[in-house]
Amino acid sequence: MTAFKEIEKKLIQQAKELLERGEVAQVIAYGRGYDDQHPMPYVAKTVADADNLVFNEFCTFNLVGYLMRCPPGIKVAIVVKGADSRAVVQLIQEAKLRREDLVLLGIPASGMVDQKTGKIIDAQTTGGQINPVLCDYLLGEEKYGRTESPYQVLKPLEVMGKDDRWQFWQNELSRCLRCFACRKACPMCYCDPCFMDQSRPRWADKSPTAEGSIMYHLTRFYHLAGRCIDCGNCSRSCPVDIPLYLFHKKLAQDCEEMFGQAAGMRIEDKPVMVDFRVEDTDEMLK
Amino acid sequence: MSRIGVFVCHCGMNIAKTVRVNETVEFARDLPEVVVAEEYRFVCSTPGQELIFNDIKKYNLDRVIVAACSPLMHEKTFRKVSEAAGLNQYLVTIVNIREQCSWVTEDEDEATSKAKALINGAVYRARLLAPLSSRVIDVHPDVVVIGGGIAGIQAALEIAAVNRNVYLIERTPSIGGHMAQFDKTFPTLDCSACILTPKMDAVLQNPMIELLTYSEVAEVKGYVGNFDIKVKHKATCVNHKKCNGCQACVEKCPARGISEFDEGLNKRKAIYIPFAQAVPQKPVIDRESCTYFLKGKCRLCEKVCEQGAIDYDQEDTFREIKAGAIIVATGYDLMDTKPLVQYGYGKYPGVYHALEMERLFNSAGPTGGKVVMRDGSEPQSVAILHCIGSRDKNHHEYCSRVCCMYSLKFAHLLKEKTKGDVYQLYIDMRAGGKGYEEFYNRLLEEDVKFIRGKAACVTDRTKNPEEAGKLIVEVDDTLTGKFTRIPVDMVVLSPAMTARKDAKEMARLLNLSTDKNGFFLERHPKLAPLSTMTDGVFIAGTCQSPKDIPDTVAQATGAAAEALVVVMKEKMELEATTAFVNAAACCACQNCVKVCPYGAPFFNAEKNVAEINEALCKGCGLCAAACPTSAIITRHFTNDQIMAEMEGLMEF
Amino acid sequence: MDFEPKILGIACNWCTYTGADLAGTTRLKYPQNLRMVRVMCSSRINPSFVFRAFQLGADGVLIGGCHPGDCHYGTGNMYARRRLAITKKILEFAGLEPGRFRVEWISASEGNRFAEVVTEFTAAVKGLGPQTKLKVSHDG
Amino acid sequence: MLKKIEQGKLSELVTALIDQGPLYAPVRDDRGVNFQSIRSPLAVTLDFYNSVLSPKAVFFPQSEDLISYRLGRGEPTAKTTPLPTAQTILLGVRPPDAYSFFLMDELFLGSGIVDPYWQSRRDLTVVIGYPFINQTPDAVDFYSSLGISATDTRGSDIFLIKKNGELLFKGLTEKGNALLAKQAALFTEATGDDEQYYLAALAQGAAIVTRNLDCDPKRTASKLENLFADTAFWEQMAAACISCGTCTFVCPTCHCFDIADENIFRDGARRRFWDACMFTDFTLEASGHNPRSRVYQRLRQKVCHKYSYYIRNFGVISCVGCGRCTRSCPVNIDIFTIIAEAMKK
Repeated sequence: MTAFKEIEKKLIQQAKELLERGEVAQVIAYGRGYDDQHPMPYVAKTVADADNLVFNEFCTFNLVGYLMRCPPGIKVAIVVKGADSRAVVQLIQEAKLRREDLVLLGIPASGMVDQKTGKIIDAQTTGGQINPVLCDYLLGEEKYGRTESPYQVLKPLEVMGKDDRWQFWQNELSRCLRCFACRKACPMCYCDPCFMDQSRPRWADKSPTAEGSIMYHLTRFYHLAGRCIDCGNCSRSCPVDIPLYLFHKKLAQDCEEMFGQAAGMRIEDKPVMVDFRVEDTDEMLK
Repeated sequence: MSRIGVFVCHCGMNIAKTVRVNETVEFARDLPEVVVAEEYRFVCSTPGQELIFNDIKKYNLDRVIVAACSPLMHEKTFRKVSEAAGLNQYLVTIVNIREQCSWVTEDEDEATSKAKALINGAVYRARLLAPLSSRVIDVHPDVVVIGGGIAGIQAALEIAAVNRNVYLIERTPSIGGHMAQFDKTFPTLDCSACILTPKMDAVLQNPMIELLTYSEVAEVKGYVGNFDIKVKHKATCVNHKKCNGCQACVEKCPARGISEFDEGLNKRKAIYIPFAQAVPQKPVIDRESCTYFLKGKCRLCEKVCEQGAIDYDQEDTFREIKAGAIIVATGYDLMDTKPLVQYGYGKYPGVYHALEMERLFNSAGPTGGKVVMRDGSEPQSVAILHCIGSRDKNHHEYCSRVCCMYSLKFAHLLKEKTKGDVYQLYIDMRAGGKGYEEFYNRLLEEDVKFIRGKAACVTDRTKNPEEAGKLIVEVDDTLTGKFTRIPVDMVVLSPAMTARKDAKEMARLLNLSTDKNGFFLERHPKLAPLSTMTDGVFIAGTCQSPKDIPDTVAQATGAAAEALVVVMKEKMELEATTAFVNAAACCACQNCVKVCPYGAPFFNAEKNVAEINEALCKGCGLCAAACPTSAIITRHFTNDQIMAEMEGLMEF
Repeated sequence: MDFEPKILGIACNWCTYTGADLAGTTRLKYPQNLRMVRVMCSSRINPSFVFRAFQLGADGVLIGGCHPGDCHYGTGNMYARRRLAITKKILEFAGLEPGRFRVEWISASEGNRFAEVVTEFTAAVKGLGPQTKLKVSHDG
Repeated sequence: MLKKIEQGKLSELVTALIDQGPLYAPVRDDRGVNFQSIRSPLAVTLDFYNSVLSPKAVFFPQSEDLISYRLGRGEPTAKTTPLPTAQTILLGVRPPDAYSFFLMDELFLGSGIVDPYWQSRRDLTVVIGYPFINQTPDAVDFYSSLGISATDTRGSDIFLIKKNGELLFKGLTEKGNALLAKQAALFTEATGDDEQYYLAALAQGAAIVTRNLDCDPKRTASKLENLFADTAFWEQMAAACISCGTCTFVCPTCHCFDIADENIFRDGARRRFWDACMFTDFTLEASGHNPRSRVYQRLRQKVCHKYSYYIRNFGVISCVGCGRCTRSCPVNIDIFTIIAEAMKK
């Protein structure tokens, strides 16, 4: 607990310095929501604003998506946890962000808690990535060693028979309301319009038919293959709690195995689905 | 609502034997939007074509479906009929009920139901087809040839022969390339200069050829028919327009530089013409060795030049050239053998590489054609080592193709000039060209010692007095199975021919692909060996792969013909089935820009959308499937059309 | 009556489609369950086409392209291979039988290979029975 | 009419109600409680605070077919989907939600155009309300602000109250009493003690106070009208908004819908289904122009529709303070806070 307070203090101080020096136009971080357990994304634009910043175990929301609203050429600071920093790296690879526009306030955040379930999410999402892969200021002690593989949570689904797995996803995806919180919360889902909003072609029914929802999610899984950085925003944002992160994580694992590259780790990488290597083999089609 | 006409062909009995045509036509007639369905014995025959023509008119059809043989057979035929009847050719759909239906089964039920499904798919798709037209562009009549070796020279001459303007761009001070360095050419042993010099002169004399030596390609824009090439002319410090080639400057120049042409075996002046027959006969100043540039005084050449052609302040200049086609003939580099320390090149003065040998044999070379080593002595024994860096998985897996033959040529010349012992250390003797095997047989009778085995190393560590002062070549003789030490005076390496060190840079400029060895990749290894993935850019000679002079010349002639096919037309039609970007749906992810092998999509940063240069587009659809927002529309293969066809195919 | 699967094929124009034509010209026989869509390159195939095909009731989906390295467009199928590999993983993790989706490189000269692949794939899909998981129920 | 039944016999009652017609009741799964069509009586739970999704879908399904058609081979056919005819029971509705049906009646029935789908379902459905008794209100609820009490009877036909192992059913309307009469065999008559208990419970419930804010409809409406052009205010309120449709989908009073023809193999239906003003394409015009292209414009639309336009149109605020939007918001945007901020202006 004290660790979070410590981080919060450093965050406020760092934000103030950056704003005071005029180094950044705004600091994208968290502020108080309607109570302590529900912090909200918050943009501090003045030194006085910086006093409103908070950081605690409920600050799970990956803020990187908000960067897409900032015009290029204006310097912005943003709080990034492990997975969030990977989102930044991935978006730089995709030429959606420019490194020179960003001041990254890295937080090695472990013990983060899902606001709805109260459970610690470290092993669930975040890809086992506690320390930011890229940051300018580190607001806290780096934490090393992970107890289990980030893919451990996939085990139960992997050992399931295919029919059970189908049933599992059928149950989950049929709950989908098509509120599109998953894509709107996802920092990688920057497409405007999304393929789902297209009328030519209409990839899936606009009405919430089961087949349309399956088409939406399978295609979205594909669009995020090799790009998902496992922040878990999609799943935590879902009002009906569909564990989308499991599917994304599975494909992240597959991409890592097949193409030897994890999403958002190095700025100089090229996203795996718009790349190939001469050494690629048909093994991947097996 | 569309007005679709369906025409089902019997193809004699080819289709009708297994597909119940009548039933299929009945089925088609009943499909939504189909206004007429007909059958005919041979729809591709004149009466068959008339049937379609008349029905288009009679029923005012706006879509035509022909169920017959493969579209690869008669699509063009039926498109023509349609155009003739006033219906855009892209509104015709061919349903393959012969090659992929009637011919591959004997079961009538199976064949008939498949034929129906395929027709249904076409009906679903037809409604969504759009009329397309090819864009016609003007073609610039000129051709650019990059590289002034034998390939470039040959290509330029061929093109000029039909009165087309050619720009021949060469980066050294003279054209001629590697061939100009050679003494004799195998297997005929005719003098290289004797056959090359007239061609070089022809280039100079030909008014259709503009020679741009000491020049490099800096930038290429545009596309087939309309390339814009920016050429950098490096500063020569000599105004070639004023220079009359008297060479008084060369004579008086006190400074010396290393002769590139003589492979460093000799010195040349700081102001120089690389070799006697060089074209053009105009000197350049090498600033690295010029006294004036090094020390700030001298200017002797300026003083002796009656033309006032010397211009020390000259700077690199740039020039824009327009052309309809480009031929790339940038040649090869000889592999640098220094890193192969086991062969001692650079360590032992007695070790030479093949191009150095060429210069040693050449009567215009550093030794006046005498085989004299760096220490001034004549070798009493010479070992020629094949496959240095070629056929070697650690370096270059490929065979360099010419080494066996020039090594034999060297052996012959050594025998002629030195009377010493000559050893050939080879892995296999490859003599696949015209007259090559005969040449090999001739050498077998010339007292050359052939040892089948790849040399392991060259050393000066002697083991007995007989080896004293010699270089020892160690080799496993694979015929005798014995490990052999051969003491010789001189070792000649036959290194791999490699891609130019800056081939990748050239590839980037022209959007070419390179193979795993760095050579330029041809569009198809068999059927389009001179074309590249970039339309209007052709390759010839050793920039494509190692090859000998006859093959190089043949390729150059072929590339010239290919280039002429492009520029002889005043106008050209661009592919109609290209892709374009629906800007409203573009999410600016630039996936299309990243994946396109032709560089057709580009990012318009101002509008924050991708755009496609349709002149470069080949319509493969790679970008369309990479586009997450379906903003890219591949004409004639749109998402809508493909998915509709799938729906039709799966309905029944 | 025996279950006759519906198989949707998507083949590139230059290799597999031409290979299929060759199978016909040489009068090879194979089961008629396959209905093929022709595209210019296997890289044109959007994974959503595959999902859609299964929704439309395909019991199996067969993709055909040029051998990697022989793509008419140079590198198209190198990208296609990665996309289709992920497509396969998605279908598999969703719980579809992996045997229902196959990618084969069949050149224009491999008419008999085309016939073999179709024969073998049809039998395999037949063995898996009707595909009901993704198929949209439709009472037509 | 007050009737009672032992709590243990709830499943018997549920079985009887299922026989009578479709029954919607709260069901708990691992993700919380929601109203579902009940097939097994054991699924019903009365042990919950409130459902994740509002029960509006019973009257206004997320998707419904209006017309179905066949356009394949042969003659094309089309038929209108018949309106429902079976009596439906909706059990366990919390008073703010029950009141939301009233608010929606204004639009679907009272605006001069009667929506037959809404009307038929409203007419056919008996709403069994389930007032909050002895329940601490959730931190984000604010129904008190909107003049709705925890025991508000508006919108309910019957009230259900727990009483130590027994369930009391109080008929509030004719429709409600008719249902109780029809199932009379299962019930026992309530005693005077039960009557006392019922009244006491109601009184107890009525005393519950949630977060409170003075939002008189007329004043709120004009306040927001004045604030409409205050872009800075709305941008600040929407700074965190990701523009998903979650709030509108869980909301009991959001009622926007889209209509589309959807088909497979040329057979299909004209459907209407929920849409959300928070979606980018909600107001996208065919020209490509979007009058509400910015996030703040969309959030403003949602808030103003409920707290301003609806008042101008129907005289009432179209929000019941159930707190669902706040609870479900991925970034914890709280409409109560927005209104509170607006009123301060």
